[in-house]
Amino acid sequence: MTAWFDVGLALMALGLAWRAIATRRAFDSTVAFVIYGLVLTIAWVRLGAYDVALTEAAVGSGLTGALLLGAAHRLERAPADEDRPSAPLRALLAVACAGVALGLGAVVLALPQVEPLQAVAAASAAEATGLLNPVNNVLMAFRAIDTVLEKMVLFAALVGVWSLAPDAAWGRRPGRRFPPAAEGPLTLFARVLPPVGVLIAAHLLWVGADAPGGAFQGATILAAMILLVRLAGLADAPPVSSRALRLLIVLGPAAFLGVGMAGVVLAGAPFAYPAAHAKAIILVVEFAMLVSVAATLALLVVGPPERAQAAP
Amino acid sequence: MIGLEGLLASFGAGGSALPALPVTLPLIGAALAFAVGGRAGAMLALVAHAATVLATGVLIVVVATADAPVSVALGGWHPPLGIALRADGFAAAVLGVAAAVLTAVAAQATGAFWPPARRARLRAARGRRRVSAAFWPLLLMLSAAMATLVLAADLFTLHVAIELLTFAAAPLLCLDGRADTLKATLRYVLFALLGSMLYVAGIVILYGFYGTLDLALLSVAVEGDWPTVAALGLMTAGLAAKTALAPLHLWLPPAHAGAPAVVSAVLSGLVAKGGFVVLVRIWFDMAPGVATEAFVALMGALGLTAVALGSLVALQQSSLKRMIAYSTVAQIGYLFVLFPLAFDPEAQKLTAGAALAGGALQFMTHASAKAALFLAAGVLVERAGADALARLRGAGRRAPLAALAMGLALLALAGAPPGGGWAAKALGAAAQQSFWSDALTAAGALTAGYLGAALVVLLQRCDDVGSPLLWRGAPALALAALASGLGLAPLAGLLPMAAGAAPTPDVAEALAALPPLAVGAALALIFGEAGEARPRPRARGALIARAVDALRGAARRVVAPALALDAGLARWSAASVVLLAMLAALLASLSPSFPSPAATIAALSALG
Amino acid sequence: MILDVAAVFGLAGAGAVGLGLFGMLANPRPLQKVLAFNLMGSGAFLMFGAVARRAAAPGLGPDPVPHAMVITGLVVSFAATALIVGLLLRLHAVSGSTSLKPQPGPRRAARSTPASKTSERGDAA
Amino acid sequence: MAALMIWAAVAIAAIVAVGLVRVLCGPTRADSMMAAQLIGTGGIAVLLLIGVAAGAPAVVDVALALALLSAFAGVGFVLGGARR
Repeated sequence: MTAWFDVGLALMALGLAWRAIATRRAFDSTVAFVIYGLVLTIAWVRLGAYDVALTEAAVGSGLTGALLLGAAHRLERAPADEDRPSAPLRALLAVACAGVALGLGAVVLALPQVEPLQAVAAASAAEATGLLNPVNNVLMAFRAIDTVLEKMVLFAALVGVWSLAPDAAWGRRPGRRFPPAAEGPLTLFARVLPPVGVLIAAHLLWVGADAPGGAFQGATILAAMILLVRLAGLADAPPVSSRALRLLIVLGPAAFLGVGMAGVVLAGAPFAYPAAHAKAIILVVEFAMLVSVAATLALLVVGPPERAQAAP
Repeated sequence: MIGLEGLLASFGAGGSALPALPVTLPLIGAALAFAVGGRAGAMLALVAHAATVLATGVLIVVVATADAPVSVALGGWHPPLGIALRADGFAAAVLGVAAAVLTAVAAQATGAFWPPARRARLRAARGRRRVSAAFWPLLLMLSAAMATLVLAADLFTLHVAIELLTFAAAPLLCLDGRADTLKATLRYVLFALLGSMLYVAGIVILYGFYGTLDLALLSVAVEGDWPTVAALGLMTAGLAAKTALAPLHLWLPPAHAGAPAVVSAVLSGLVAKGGFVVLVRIWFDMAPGVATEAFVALMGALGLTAVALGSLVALQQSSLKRMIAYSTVAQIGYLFVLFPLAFDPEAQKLTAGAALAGGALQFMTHASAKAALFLAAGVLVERAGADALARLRGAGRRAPLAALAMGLALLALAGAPPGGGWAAKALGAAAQQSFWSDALTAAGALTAGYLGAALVVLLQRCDDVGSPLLWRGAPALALAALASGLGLAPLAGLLPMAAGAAPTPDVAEALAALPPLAVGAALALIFGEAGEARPRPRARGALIARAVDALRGAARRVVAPALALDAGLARWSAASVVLLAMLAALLASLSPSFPSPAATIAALSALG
Repeated sequence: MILDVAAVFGLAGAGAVGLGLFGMLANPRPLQKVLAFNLMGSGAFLMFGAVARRAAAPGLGPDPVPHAMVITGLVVSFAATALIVGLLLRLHAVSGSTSLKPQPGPRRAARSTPASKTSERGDAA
Repeated sequence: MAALMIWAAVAIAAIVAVGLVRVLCGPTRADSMMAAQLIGTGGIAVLLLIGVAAGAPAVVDVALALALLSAFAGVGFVLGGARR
């Protein structure tokens, strides 16, 4: 029974993926992509990867969807005078890509039933950090350098997006301005939902130590709430020249790097945690990252400063 | 010396944290520079870079004196669970040249990219503030990504590092916000991401079959079965796309020619070669035994295609920065000739011997010489306000140091001793594969040709000399001097040269470098000046002049198809087909049943 | 060969990689190329999920290491998407289109007098 | 009990899939967005069912996040569509 469920889910995902690349209107393909992300979330749950499911729902579908929907909206009237490959060429490309997919499919079917070396090792090493969530152990301890670099990737992307501002707008508030809405259901919604979101974010951060969840997933929820408040015109982002905002953005990565280098002195290796306080230190670093990542994600969706006049 | 030893001891006590410093110091610097902002932020960035250079220097000394690579298990977790940073001789050499390039670039950038004073309220100051606020953090992140790329011993960490490299580099390309640089940047990012997804698909397969992504653990486990071959083929094709190996170079020339010269210097010198570093790690450290004769021949052939195409197109450019950008396409090709040179046909595997040392030297020479060329071009073009060669007539006289830097870079790239190019070729020749090293010598002549043609224009007499820009070319000159003196550097401690095999420059070697330079001079005369504004021949020499013109016209017609080919390959759809064809060819060449091209190569080298 | 959950979603991942690759190569619109890149990434990650599931030990659950890598990879993909969307919107604001084709002239112009007077703005500023 | 829940999940998924095809073909953007909302709601139900069936309490968190984000998506669409 469950096998049929899985097969149906997989076919649904592939159908949506096809629609996402084959539809002409950018808006339609973006909607298909958002739904594809939701289907994948269920797939990740079926694969037993609850942390990934959370991330896929929040980032793969939620924030990426918001970003692409906004772009599709603004690029709607862009003329499509593109270098469209001719029909025979498209057929050739299609055959080749199908070949790649078939090859990868063959690899999937040939995957060996390997000994779960890493799962066992991760479970037995979990004592050392005091965290019971194996994925969070990998992210925060075993492969901490990946996580630091990933945060720096987000940071670099934000610096890059901001650098796209027109000269006249540099230093001003990012994105377009949404005038405050008249009192109505939307405003009410944007007032009621964020506190719930903050609670859920805090919950995800807290349970992340021992159960699926964590700083990143919490940060995504927070970012969505920030965006919601902004969309409703209840608040505007601070100007990019604000030093407080910049400090907020680098707080998480800097804390992680600082703790990582302190590990040389305190625990004998870079990115090592002193065994007695590992869990406390990790939670502090995660809290700093929650704040920074939430701000960074929201600002990435908002985009560069583009208002030439200072906002009132 | 006591200070150095004390420093080493303190790091030794900390579990040898040294390899982590070139990664973490610039990242901390980037965060601080961004948060503080303004002039203080830029100063912080410079301090962080200085600290990184210091740490890199200590690391190089430690690696050169140690017997084994210096490695650290991050967090005290050993692979397969944890990640190791591992500094071997190759890593130290690349780190050293990267530090040199970044230092020169930072020195040059303190001019145009320095934040304006806080009180400056002009609109122009706003723009400059924007540019400098992005430039310094991104430059530091680029430095950290490059360091991670050479130090990390884990395939997934390499993936994240190469993404950081791309995202730090891309915004730098389009700091001026013009439509064509934005287009070039978008093509770059999209193509680079396509490459990384192929790479990710490859590492998923490797993890599925071997349960680890650590290079050292994989190197003992890896076999040449079909899933492994599929993974390596996907990764190699992806990295070739990321590193702009022709014919997948569609994004590189417009991007590197359009960016500010300081940015082009670091992008052409370092970033474009990032994918190559990962390829060396994969093929030399992880799976040397999976390489087949057909595979290395394919890589070498792709490399030579890149060399020929890039050089021939560069020869016909009349804009200085575009010419240098196409020469980058050629030099990326040079690097791939390392594969056939390093292949041991008896053991049927890649060997990390003199050929790898030559490849590393080639890398160092190209990185420093190319950065020097772009920095020099930046100085020259800034004064003239245009980068069309026709408008740069005599520009070299105003900025003699920049012109001298170009000359030295030319000699280093064309293979004159004691430059790095010469030493690399000498090491390559020691690998006894004369066909490939002869091809490289011929390519050196082409390099001398197009750079010589530019130099002739730059040094022409011109009336309007203007005020000289004496010192602006100093960073470029320093890099060019490094490139042209690399052959003398004591690199035996870092690179796998057999004892005493380090080439020594003498009169015979100097004479051997003359023929390619002479051919280059002839090419420069034929293709030079871009056929414009030459003084009319006097009546008596008219016949000779006409003959010379006919010769030039014929020569130009011969190489003109390269331009058309290049224009065709710059289309996205053409690049798509090429990418998939390259993937298919790589997979075919790696499969054990593929016919060996040994006979073909033997025949070709007999001809050579 | 039993079609277990890992195989089913692994195959779906392989299919998504193929579709994404095709979209990136053949779709002419840059925004849909970005979308296709995301599809390709999620397909590769789904294969990774299948790998992790294959390595499941009784009582321990799937291998957490690929899961951590997938999370990292998803974040990197998001950063990439944000950067490209920013670039695209800026290109649209500057040039009024999102065409990535190089301007019809530059190659021929490169032979005589390229209009690159402003190309050094960053340096000269 | 678990089998019953899986059955229920399959039934919901099937219904959502059928609705999806219809709504995705819809002529207006609101139709498309309704599809997203439909699968959002249906997805939460499916998740909770298979989560309880598999005895994985973490799925509740996933469903919670999904609910919040799907509300966000709806608001974003309405606000963005009305205001841009």
